[in-house]
Amino acid sequence: MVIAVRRIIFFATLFTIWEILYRLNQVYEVRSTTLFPSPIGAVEQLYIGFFETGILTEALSQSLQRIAVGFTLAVIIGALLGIVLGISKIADETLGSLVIALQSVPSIVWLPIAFVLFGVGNTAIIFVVTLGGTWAMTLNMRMGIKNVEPILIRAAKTMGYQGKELVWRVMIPASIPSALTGMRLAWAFGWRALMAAELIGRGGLGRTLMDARDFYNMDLVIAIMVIIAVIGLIVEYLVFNKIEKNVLSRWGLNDNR
Amino acid sequence: MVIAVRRIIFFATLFTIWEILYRLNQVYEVRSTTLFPSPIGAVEQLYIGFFETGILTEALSQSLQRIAVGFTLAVIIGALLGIVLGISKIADETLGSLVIALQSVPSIVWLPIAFVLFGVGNTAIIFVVTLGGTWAMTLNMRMGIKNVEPILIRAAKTMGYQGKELVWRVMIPASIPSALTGMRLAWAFGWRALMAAELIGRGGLGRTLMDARDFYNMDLVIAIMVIIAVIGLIVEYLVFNKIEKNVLSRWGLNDNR
Amino acid sequence: MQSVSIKNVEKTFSNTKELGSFTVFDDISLNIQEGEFVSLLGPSGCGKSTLLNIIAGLDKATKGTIYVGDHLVNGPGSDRGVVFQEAALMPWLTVLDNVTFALKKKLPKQEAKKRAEEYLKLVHLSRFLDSYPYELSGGMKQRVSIARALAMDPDILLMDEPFGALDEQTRSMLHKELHDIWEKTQKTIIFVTHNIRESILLSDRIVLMGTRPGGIREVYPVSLDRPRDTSSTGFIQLEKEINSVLAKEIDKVMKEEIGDGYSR
Amino acid sequence: MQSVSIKNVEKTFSNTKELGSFTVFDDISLNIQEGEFVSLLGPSGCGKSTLLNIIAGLDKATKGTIYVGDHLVNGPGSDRGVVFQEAALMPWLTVLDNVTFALKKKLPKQEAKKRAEEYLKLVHLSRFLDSYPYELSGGMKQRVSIARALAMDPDILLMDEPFGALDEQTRSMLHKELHDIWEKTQKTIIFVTHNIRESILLSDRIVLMGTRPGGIREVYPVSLDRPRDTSSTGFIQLEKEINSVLAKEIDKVMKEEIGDGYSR
Amino acid sequence: GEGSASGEDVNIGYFPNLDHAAGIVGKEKGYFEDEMGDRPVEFQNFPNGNDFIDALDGGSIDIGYVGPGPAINYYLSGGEIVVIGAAANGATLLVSQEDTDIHNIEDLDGHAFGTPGNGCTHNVQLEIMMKEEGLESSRIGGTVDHQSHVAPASSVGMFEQGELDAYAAPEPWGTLLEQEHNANVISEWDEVFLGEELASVVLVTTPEYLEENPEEVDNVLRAHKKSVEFTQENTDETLATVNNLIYDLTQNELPEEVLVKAWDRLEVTTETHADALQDWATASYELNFLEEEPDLDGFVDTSRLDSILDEE
Ligand SMILES: Nc1ncnc2c1ncn2[C@@H]1O[C@H](COP(=O)(O)OP(=O)(O)OP(=O)(O)O)[C@@H](O)[C@H]1O
Ligand SMILES: Nc1ncnc2c1ncn2[C@@H]1O[C@H](COP(=O)(O)OP(=O)(O)OP(=O)(O)O)[C@@H](O)[C@H]1O
Ligand SMILES: [Mg+2]
Ligand SMILES: [Mg+2]
Repeated sequence: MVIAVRRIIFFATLFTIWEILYRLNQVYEVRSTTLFPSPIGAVEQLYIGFFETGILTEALSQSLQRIAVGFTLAVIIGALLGIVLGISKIADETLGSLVIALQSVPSIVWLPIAFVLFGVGNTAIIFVVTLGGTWAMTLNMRMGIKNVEPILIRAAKTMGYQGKELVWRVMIPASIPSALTGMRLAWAFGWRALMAAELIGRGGLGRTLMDARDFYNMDLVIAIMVIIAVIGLIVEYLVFNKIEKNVLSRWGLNDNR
Repeated sequence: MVIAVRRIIFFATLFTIWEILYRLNQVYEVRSTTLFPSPIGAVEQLYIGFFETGILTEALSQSLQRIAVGFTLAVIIGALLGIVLGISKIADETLGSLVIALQSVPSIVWLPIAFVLFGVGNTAIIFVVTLGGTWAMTLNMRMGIKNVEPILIRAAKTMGYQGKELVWRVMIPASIPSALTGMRLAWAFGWRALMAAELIGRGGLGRTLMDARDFYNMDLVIAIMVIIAVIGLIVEYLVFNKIEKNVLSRWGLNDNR
Repeated sequence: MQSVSIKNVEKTFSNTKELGSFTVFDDISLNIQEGEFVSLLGPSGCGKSTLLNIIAGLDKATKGTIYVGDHLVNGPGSDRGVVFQEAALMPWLTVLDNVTFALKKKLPKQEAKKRAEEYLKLVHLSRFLDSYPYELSGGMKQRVSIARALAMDPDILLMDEPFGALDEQTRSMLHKELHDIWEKTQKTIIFVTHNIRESILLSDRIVLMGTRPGGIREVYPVSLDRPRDTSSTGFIQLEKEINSVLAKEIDKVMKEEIGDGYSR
Repeated sequence: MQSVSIKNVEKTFSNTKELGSFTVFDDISLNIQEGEFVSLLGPSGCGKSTLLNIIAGLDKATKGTIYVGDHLVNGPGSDRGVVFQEAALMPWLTVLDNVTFALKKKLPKQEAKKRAEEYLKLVHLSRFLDSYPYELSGGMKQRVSIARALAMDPDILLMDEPFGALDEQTRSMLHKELHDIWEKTQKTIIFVTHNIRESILLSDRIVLMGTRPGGIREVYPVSLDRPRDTSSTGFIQLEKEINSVLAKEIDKVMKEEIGDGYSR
Repeated sequence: GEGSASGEDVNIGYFPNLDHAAGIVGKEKGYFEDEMGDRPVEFQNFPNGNDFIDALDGGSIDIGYVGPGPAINYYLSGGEIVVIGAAANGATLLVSQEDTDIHNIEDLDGHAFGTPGNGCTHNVQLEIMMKEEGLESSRIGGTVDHQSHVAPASSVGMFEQGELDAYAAPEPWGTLLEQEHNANVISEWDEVFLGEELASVVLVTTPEYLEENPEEVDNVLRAHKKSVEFTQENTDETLATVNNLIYDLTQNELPEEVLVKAWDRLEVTTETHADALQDWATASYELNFLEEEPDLDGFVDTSRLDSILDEE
């Protein structure tokens, strides 16, 4: 409860400061008045988009489907890749270089490649979203695996664990804190890639965002940002945070100060 | 040496397979022939761009300056933020929510905001690059701090370490593996953001990339990808990998299998 | 040097889901004089480390207070040096750096290094100054940790089974060294051990703790002359006495475990 | 059950930058019979844990071979159960789950649980089945780790100072239990300890190792009748003998540390 | 079904913009459906030429409205595309920021101009005019700084903050800059290079589609013709339709007076000037955007449109 209140106060304060800045700017015109968005305006746009025109409802449902699939794939593929890189030296030296080489490649470059591979459509978008999230998961998982206390692996080996089971029962549980960070980042970068990918014009929040930008509806841009942020927060507190609390308290890491 | 040979063979194989696919496609036209890039074509473009027209030389030097500044800022800011979130519960519950809310916001959204704040120019681009890399660093640093073995912190406290010094001498060294992953990701996502930000047409590889796309010069697009990848590999092996090897071997984590 | 006075201290862990809240001990009071050498004995899990951590200021007592001299303890400080039950070495520092790490707050660099080397020599680790902790054996780690605490030269030394992982020769060599240091510097030492002989050999007083419920069972002053002879009658007498009280404690636990008193 | 034969084993760590390559021991040979109880004694850092790890298949010998029965050891296996010097518990598993974790490969779930509970009762931890490792005291962790290895019921038990962090009562209770289990199941046991008494009390043979250079110094067969009486003359005699040899080893190290033999 | 043009659907692409009025009106009024009979029609709108071309190339649209620049560049790089008619001509306005002294092309010397894309329609138009005045863009070593990817949306903010001196603007943004942000008009739409003649929007398809589905193409062209005629006769309703579409996409409308004024700066028409396209391409070559001398033979094929226009 205290936490929730703290959080609400924090966000309410930000909101107010922003609106004040907006109004001051309207009067003194320090910055572009067309482009400076207002948080109240954003709330209005949210209302209109969900309850009047319905464009946000539709765009959101499309984007959610894509992020859900893309994120899931990114986490699975990223985790597998990370495990392989963490375990096998040869893979780390070859495939690892490739991962490092590819991870800086931006979505705008992947997009045309995805089109060539999958045609223009949902598959291409999901491909780009998956790529967007995979590397963060991969690198975090890799480091998680490399950081497992050797004694735990050794102990498990003497109990007959090896190969897949050793990975599954020891290395993965031991890397959960790292994996969690990987998942958080995969989520975030999946969204970013999604926004970039949706520009090609098959709907979704990304397209709406671009259109809103092109026609100076900065309030709607902010409204979409808010939607993404709120979904991020919901997932954070329903999923990631729960897992983290659980893991950290089990491991006795709760009170690190 | 063995490693280098392995890596070269690996990449050479990839290159060859790709070129074969390209040629097959030229003949059988399974996919669009205009948009399917050829690796040999990319090499040609690299040669032209660096030694004939010089556009790549110039674009690269501009982009490098921006990524250098942006990456450095991202690492510093991200590390500081991550430390604060890792240490302070109140900060984690308020500022932490904000970080989580903001990290999914894509560069295309930050861009107009950056324009409003800093005007169109290098500063805005660097701002976007910094934002692109900061969150990955923040979250990894945060988890690194949360994961420090409590006994080490306790031991240092009894030796009179507290506050800043405790952070600097114990928590940060203990989180280096996590921080390293954060830096790798900050680097990667900094590049991605840079490419998106440079689209506004103030030079750099991002603009060249977009220009190339406008004229369907997919070989040049790939050439730029290769440049980014190669720089990524250089930094990886000159910086990140060296640090990692050093740290992992000091900690006795080298042979985790 | 400093006295330590423990007043009505209780420690309850309330975060344990399984047991609800778990009270380790609920009313411990003890006055330790300046320059006194006190041993804590007791069955595994009775709260010796917990009490030591509270004195060190690392854990908070749920009730009661601890004074060091006139100061209320409300946090750790370098006036109290701790040898932890685990070695607690920084994995990114060499053996030498681990020791100087503890001295940097007090001494200039060169001096810190000199003193660290000196104490590492004392624990026979001169050859391993540049080794990293993962390259050490269990006993070697423990010796580094002892050297570190001694080198810090705190007013109060809190030692949690410092010699547990050492062979008997090294152990008795260190008994002698610790005794000499104590005599010379008049430190106050609180020493947790499982070794009854060791406690009789070294201490002015032995505090015997029990469990379920946790607390102090007996306090034995040791009035034998130093250096003490393990084969003297007084020594053997005391050893037997403590042994029998401890045996009773263990028996109680055993009954609880095996008998009907406890059921899942 | 299985015999263990160690043939000309050498272990050199070559990754150490500081010391160049470091040879722990260079030619160890030892035959351990089926059902034999052998103790390893020796000064800290002489390579007891290293040898145990090589037998467990966790480390590779740089030279030489180890056979368990007729099989060349080239990796760990659940025929050899290990109690590590550190407790090595999985931090994400409860006490009970840590023990069943070791049994899941062999037994059905229900049975594994039953057996785990049984052995945890043996080490007096029934009340802490659902606790996580960080909620345990040092001795409690070690007891979990002992229960885990015993519950696995391997042919060969490799124990690295298993009772180091336990009070003397619990220790002697576990001596009895271990002895009973050994007699009943005829396991082959290799037991590292610093406690000379403990080694005489339990073993058929005592292997005394030394350091700088590392290797086996002496092997003492213990022919005393069981149950052994620590106050019997044979016992005291043997204790003294071993003690004096060990003392010589330590002296050697001490001279190296303090004298001119070694300089930095 | 996604990602391929096979089967029943006819997929039509367009941009949510004023000069695409023909396509927008045809869609809103149902002209395409009417002509197509029982074959379903799907519409997709695109934010920029590249994405449109990607979609055409990947087969997720069959036919559509697009600017000539991306179409020509794609064609010249070997892409399969054919122009089957024009949809609008004109619609380029050259403007400068209010605080600058730029009123003529030659005033650009030493200043910075922006264009929506690199080598896009407006870019070539402006630079060829500069060339006549002896000015060159920084891209080829000249004295006028060129910012090649200033989206129309960004141009407004950059003008407001004085960070861009001049802009080769597509309509309605040129007018918006003029009306709402007091921009100076450097060159009116009919004074720019190729002015009224140069298509601002063309109707394109792939040669393959044209060959395999001549009837569908004819149907689209018939609907296109109807739409063009409607827009020519009903300005108010056309503008309202366009603005509604913009609102549906962005919950925002452009000021009506901007649209009205902008409407006069373009011409919705089926009149296709193939030679203007060739001239534009040649100019692009002269400006070093293209490496080889362009030959647009076979790029424009208005035969089907011409016969439909002749039908009456
Ligand atoms: N973080 C914790 N949460 C819950 N219970 C704890 C925690 N830390 C310790 N305990 C409990 O407190 C009791 C005392 O632990 P402590 O470590 O002080 O024992 P000890 O006397 O040092 O034992 P040993 O001799 O085995 O080291 C134990 O029963 C342990 O389970
Ligand atoms: N990974 C390693 N790298 C380098 N040296 C090592 C490594 N592990 C152990 N050693 C060295 O090997 C020697 C033997 O170590 P080991 O752990 O076997 O000793 P031990 O006999 O078990 O001692 P203790 O009784 O203190 O546990 C030590 O000198 C140690 O420094
Ligand atoms: Mg303890
Ligand atoms: Mg050992």
